[in-house]
Amino acid sequence: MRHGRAAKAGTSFVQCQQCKKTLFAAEFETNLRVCGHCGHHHRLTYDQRIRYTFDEGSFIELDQELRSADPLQFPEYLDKHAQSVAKTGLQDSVISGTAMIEGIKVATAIADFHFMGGSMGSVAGEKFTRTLERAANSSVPAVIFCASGGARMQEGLLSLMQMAKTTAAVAKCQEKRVPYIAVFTDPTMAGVLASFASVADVIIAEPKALVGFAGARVSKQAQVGKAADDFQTAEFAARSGMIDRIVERRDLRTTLTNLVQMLGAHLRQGASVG
Amino acid sequence: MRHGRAAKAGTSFVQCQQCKKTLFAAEFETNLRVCGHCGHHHRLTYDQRIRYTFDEGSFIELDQELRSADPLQFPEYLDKHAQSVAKTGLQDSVISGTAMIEGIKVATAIADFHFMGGSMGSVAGEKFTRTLERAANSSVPAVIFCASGGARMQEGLLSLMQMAKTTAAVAKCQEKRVPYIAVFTDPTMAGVLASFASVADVIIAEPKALVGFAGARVSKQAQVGKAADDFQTAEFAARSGMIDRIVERRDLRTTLTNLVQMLGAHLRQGASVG
Amino acid sequence: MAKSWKEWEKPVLELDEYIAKLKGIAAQETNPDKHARLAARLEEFEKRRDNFINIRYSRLGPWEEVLLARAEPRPYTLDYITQVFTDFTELDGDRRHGQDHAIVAGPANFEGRPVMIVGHQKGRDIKQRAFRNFAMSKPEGYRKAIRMFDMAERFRMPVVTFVDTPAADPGVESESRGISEAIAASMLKMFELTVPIVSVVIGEGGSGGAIGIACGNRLLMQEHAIYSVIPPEGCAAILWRDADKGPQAAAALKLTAQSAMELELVDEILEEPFGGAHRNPIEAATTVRDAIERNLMDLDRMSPEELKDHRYKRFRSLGKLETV
Amino acid sequence: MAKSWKEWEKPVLELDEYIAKLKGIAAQETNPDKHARLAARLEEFEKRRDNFINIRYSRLGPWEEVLLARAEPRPYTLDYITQVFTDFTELDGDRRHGQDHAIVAGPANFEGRPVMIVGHQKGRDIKQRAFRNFAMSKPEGYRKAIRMFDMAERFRMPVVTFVDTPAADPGVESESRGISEAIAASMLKMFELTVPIVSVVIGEGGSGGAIGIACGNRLLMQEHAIYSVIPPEGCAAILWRDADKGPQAAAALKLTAQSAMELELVDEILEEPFGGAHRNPIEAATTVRDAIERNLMDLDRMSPEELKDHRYKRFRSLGKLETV
Ligand SMILES: [Zn+2]
Ligand SMILES: [Zn+2]
Repeated sequence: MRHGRAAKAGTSFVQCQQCKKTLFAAEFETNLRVCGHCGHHHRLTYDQRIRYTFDEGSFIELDQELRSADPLQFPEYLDKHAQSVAKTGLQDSVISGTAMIEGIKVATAIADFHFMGGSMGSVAGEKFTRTLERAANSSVPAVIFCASGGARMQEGLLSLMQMAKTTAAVAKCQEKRVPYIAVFTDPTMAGVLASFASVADVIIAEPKALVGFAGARVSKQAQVGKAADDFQTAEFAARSGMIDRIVERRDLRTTLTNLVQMLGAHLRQGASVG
Repeated sequence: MRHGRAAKAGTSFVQCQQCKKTLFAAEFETNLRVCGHCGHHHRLTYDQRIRYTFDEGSFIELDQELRSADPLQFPEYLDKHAQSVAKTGLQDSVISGTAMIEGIKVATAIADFHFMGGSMGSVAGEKFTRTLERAANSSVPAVIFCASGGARMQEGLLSLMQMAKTTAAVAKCQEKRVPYIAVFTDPTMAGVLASFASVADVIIAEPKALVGFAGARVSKQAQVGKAADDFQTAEFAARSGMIDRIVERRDLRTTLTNLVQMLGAHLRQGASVG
Repeated sequence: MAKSWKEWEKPVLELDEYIAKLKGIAAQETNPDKHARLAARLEEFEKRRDNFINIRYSRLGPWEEVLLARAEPRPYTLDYITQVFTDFTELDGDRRHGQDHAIVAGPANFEGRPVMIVGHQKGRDIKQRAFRNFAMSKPEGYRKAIRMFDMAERFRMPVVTFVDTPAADPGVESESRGISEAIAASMLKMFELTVPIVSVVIGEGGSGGAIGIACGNRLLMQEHAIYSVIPPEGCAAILWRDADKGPQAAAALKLTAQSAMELELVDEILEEPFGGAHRNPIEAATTVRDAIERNLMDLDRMSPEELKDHRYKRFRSLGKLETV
Repeated sequence: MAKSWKEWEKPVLELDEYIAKLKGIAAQETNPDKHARLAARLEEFEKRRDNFINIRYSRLGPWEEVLLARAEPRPYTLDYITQVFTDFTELDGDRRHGQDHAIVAGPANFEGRPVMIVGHQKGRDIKQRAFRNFAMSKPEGYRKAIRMFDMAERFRMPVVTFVDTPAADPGVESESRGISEAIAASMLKMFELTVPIVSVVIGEGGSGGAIGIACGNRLLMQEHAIYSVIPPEGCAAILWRDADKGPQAAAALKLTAQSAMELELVDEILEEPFGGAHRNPIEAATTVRDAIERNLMDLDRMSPEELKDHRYKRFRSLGKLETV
């Protein structure tokens, strides 16, 4: 289920996935799919995220030509992949391109958890990498929305290598003095967290987003009697010094605007001079 | 008392400061002033340290012209200073120069705790700084023996500024790709620890050396019921990831030789080529 | 000898209180005659207070400067951030272990350009003081600062640091996470930067904890700020085994802005409003803003490499000694 | 299906044991005739064992490779360091929080030149395994690695990394100190280096924990090493909710050196001695040394910037996808 479930088909009500309260669909949408009762930030699809974040109509999709292969001929991979394509209308878990935020151009990639749990295989890795390279090469900030269970098992070692590949692209951004901002949305885990996501210049997280290295099974074993109640949440990660700010969705656009404006000012100055 | 106390004047025995056992003076000296019973590493004077560390006769003292002033006209400073001069034969708590270790030239500074607790004022700060600059400018490794209770209170803010000054010189070493090895001897504390000492490329400590930020009084308050038994020792600091190796005195020369040979190889290569 | 600012400032505070009361009464008084009398009385007491302040503040000793530097109502880093900058976006965390609330940091806009801010932050009430750990930063504070310095360098942003701490946190946890290394590494990073750095001591410049973020191209001190290698009480305890001899130690340590200037360790003393920064925080902030602007404009004339060299040479020259 | 190397290797281990016993008897036998008979018998059994090994090792499946990669007597990083390098000076600590015994690191001499070594370290007995945390590194291990990479860069030393870990440590403490950040930062640092890096997978290449120190210009894999995005048991648990289906998952994951070679992810497979590296550690070390030397000589031809570019391009090109 992609977002707040329709309370009854055809009505204008939805139900909060967290507190289960019934919400007006229109108000829920105005609230950027944040529950007015409990504040739960519902997961977004890529198109909702684009609409909520960027200047209207400014997103230009790139890298559309990329398609997953099945290099390992992994059991059931093609079927699962096809199901996700049908469900989401996406070709893979990430879309990438450029967009404007308050008139400032950025390179961006948005992961959609609804596509195979946002897992990172060769296509997602390539899109993240191209986004970061695009930022580095055209001297604009990079803004990446993470949402992933981790590396895509079905592409085996090729998926693992995407961790190195995307991280290498972060090094390019740093070399070119281009700011890179990662937004951790629910969930940002494992192979994505342990690569390009965690070495962003600034890391913003949505409230209560799941953020962690080890999968749920492993972490639950580890958690017994030791971990805080909010273990593997954005709040825990922030307390542990891993996140710069937890920002409510309604403030996200302003925060991102301030950051790309201030951290990227030297790039625009250079552009206007040179 | 500078080292193992003579058990009786004129005899060839000394007493271990730690276990209080009586030791043959000759054996104690052969053991580099480490107790044969309990392994206690007695504090060394600068001349003992030089003898135990460097190729025989290779140490050349520099910066001898530097003398302390009393810029604050601090109560009793001149008296205390004069007493230390009389006691140790040193002009201040640090001597600096160049030396060879297994034929490899190094810039070096040796702090002597017996001079006003090895405290760092303008002279010590200047000597540490010159040692590091000497290393950076002549492309030889720096080896600094630390022994200090901290900054020299009697020179006030000028002493505090030595923390920044010496640390700035470490930046020069890094810029010039010159390895800098610090040896923490008993004690290495406060203003010295919190400046050039802690940002060495490699940190070696002698066993059981006192190593800590806060003075004994403060730390004892903090320690109550919380800290490990070996709080503020080299062993605690090593467990906390702050020290590379705890090395017994008899192995120190070999360890230093290996480090200056390996980490400084590129400098000698450059020199032979250029 | 007063032991706290509140104790020392008591006569003024009492006059303040009485004046406030008179003002309240005058505001409600509708009879013009009575109102005029109240106004006259108000004026007299304000004059009396100002005279009192005038006399006291014209001959402050080192210990009074200590009390004033520690005064609770004194403006803190976030007060200056609010007054002097816009769009401050606080960034948290050291990406290692934790978030330190004793140091605040992040980018902000200053006179049309982005700068990076790092500053110690005190708390004004009991809860805030605990939250801020009395502005005693732990290793994660300095490591957060390093992260900010690193971004400032990469994104070509000038750095402004505000210094206001009694000392770095001396606890067991701080030792075990390397408070010494963190302070040293923060200084080291500052010496690597090729962007301008202006440091302002706005209250207590407490030894290593202070200098860890105070290695700027320019070091400014507010008139009633102090900067010391050791807290005077600690110094007294060591020298005379009597922590109550803080005032004597304060004198010996030469920790006032004036002394620091005489020792050629600071570049500018920033004059404070009549009666101290806390009596007119907006005026104090204006002075701070002007000083930052003036110094940044000056530093703007240097190339990146010159800025780094300048900073090196500035600190390289510090120390007073003799040669034979 | 065997679940451990010991179980799978049992027939060989029994033959080994019997042969060792025979050798002992033969050594004490003074009668020449009896000795000759024993020698013949010994030869026969050695032949039998070698034949057995020959047959088994010529058709190893992915699961057997997993068992072999995890085999306790397999040489570990410190074994290779002892055999291949001299003057290894282990350096400890991350200068942040702690010392991680799951990763060993430090400079050593290699064929007349200093290099920097970083490698996962397993333990052979129960005590050592606990001490080494089963080679599952915590954040401090990767941060120590970063410190070494940094020195290698500054002091122009080639880097050699040995990869042998089931995974990074997944515990609560590791999460709270940022295991993800530590792994990512270690990779990032490797991509910044302008000195040659050769990485050798000598046992288990366990997902993020492995790749955190495996971003070399060259990636070499020993014949019986594995490299996988997820442990096969974990994969089976997710795919089929049955961790016992490890062998099927091992096949699906294509985690053998041979598969990695076919996927063009590794540069060389290092042949192991007959019956696996553990049957002749010195021969295995010789192969590893030769490979490191060969690859470093190759990389020596590149300039610092070329080395960095080469590493970037090497990883940049990884991935299999289609375009429409
Ligand atoms: Zn709700
Ligand atoms: Zn003894």
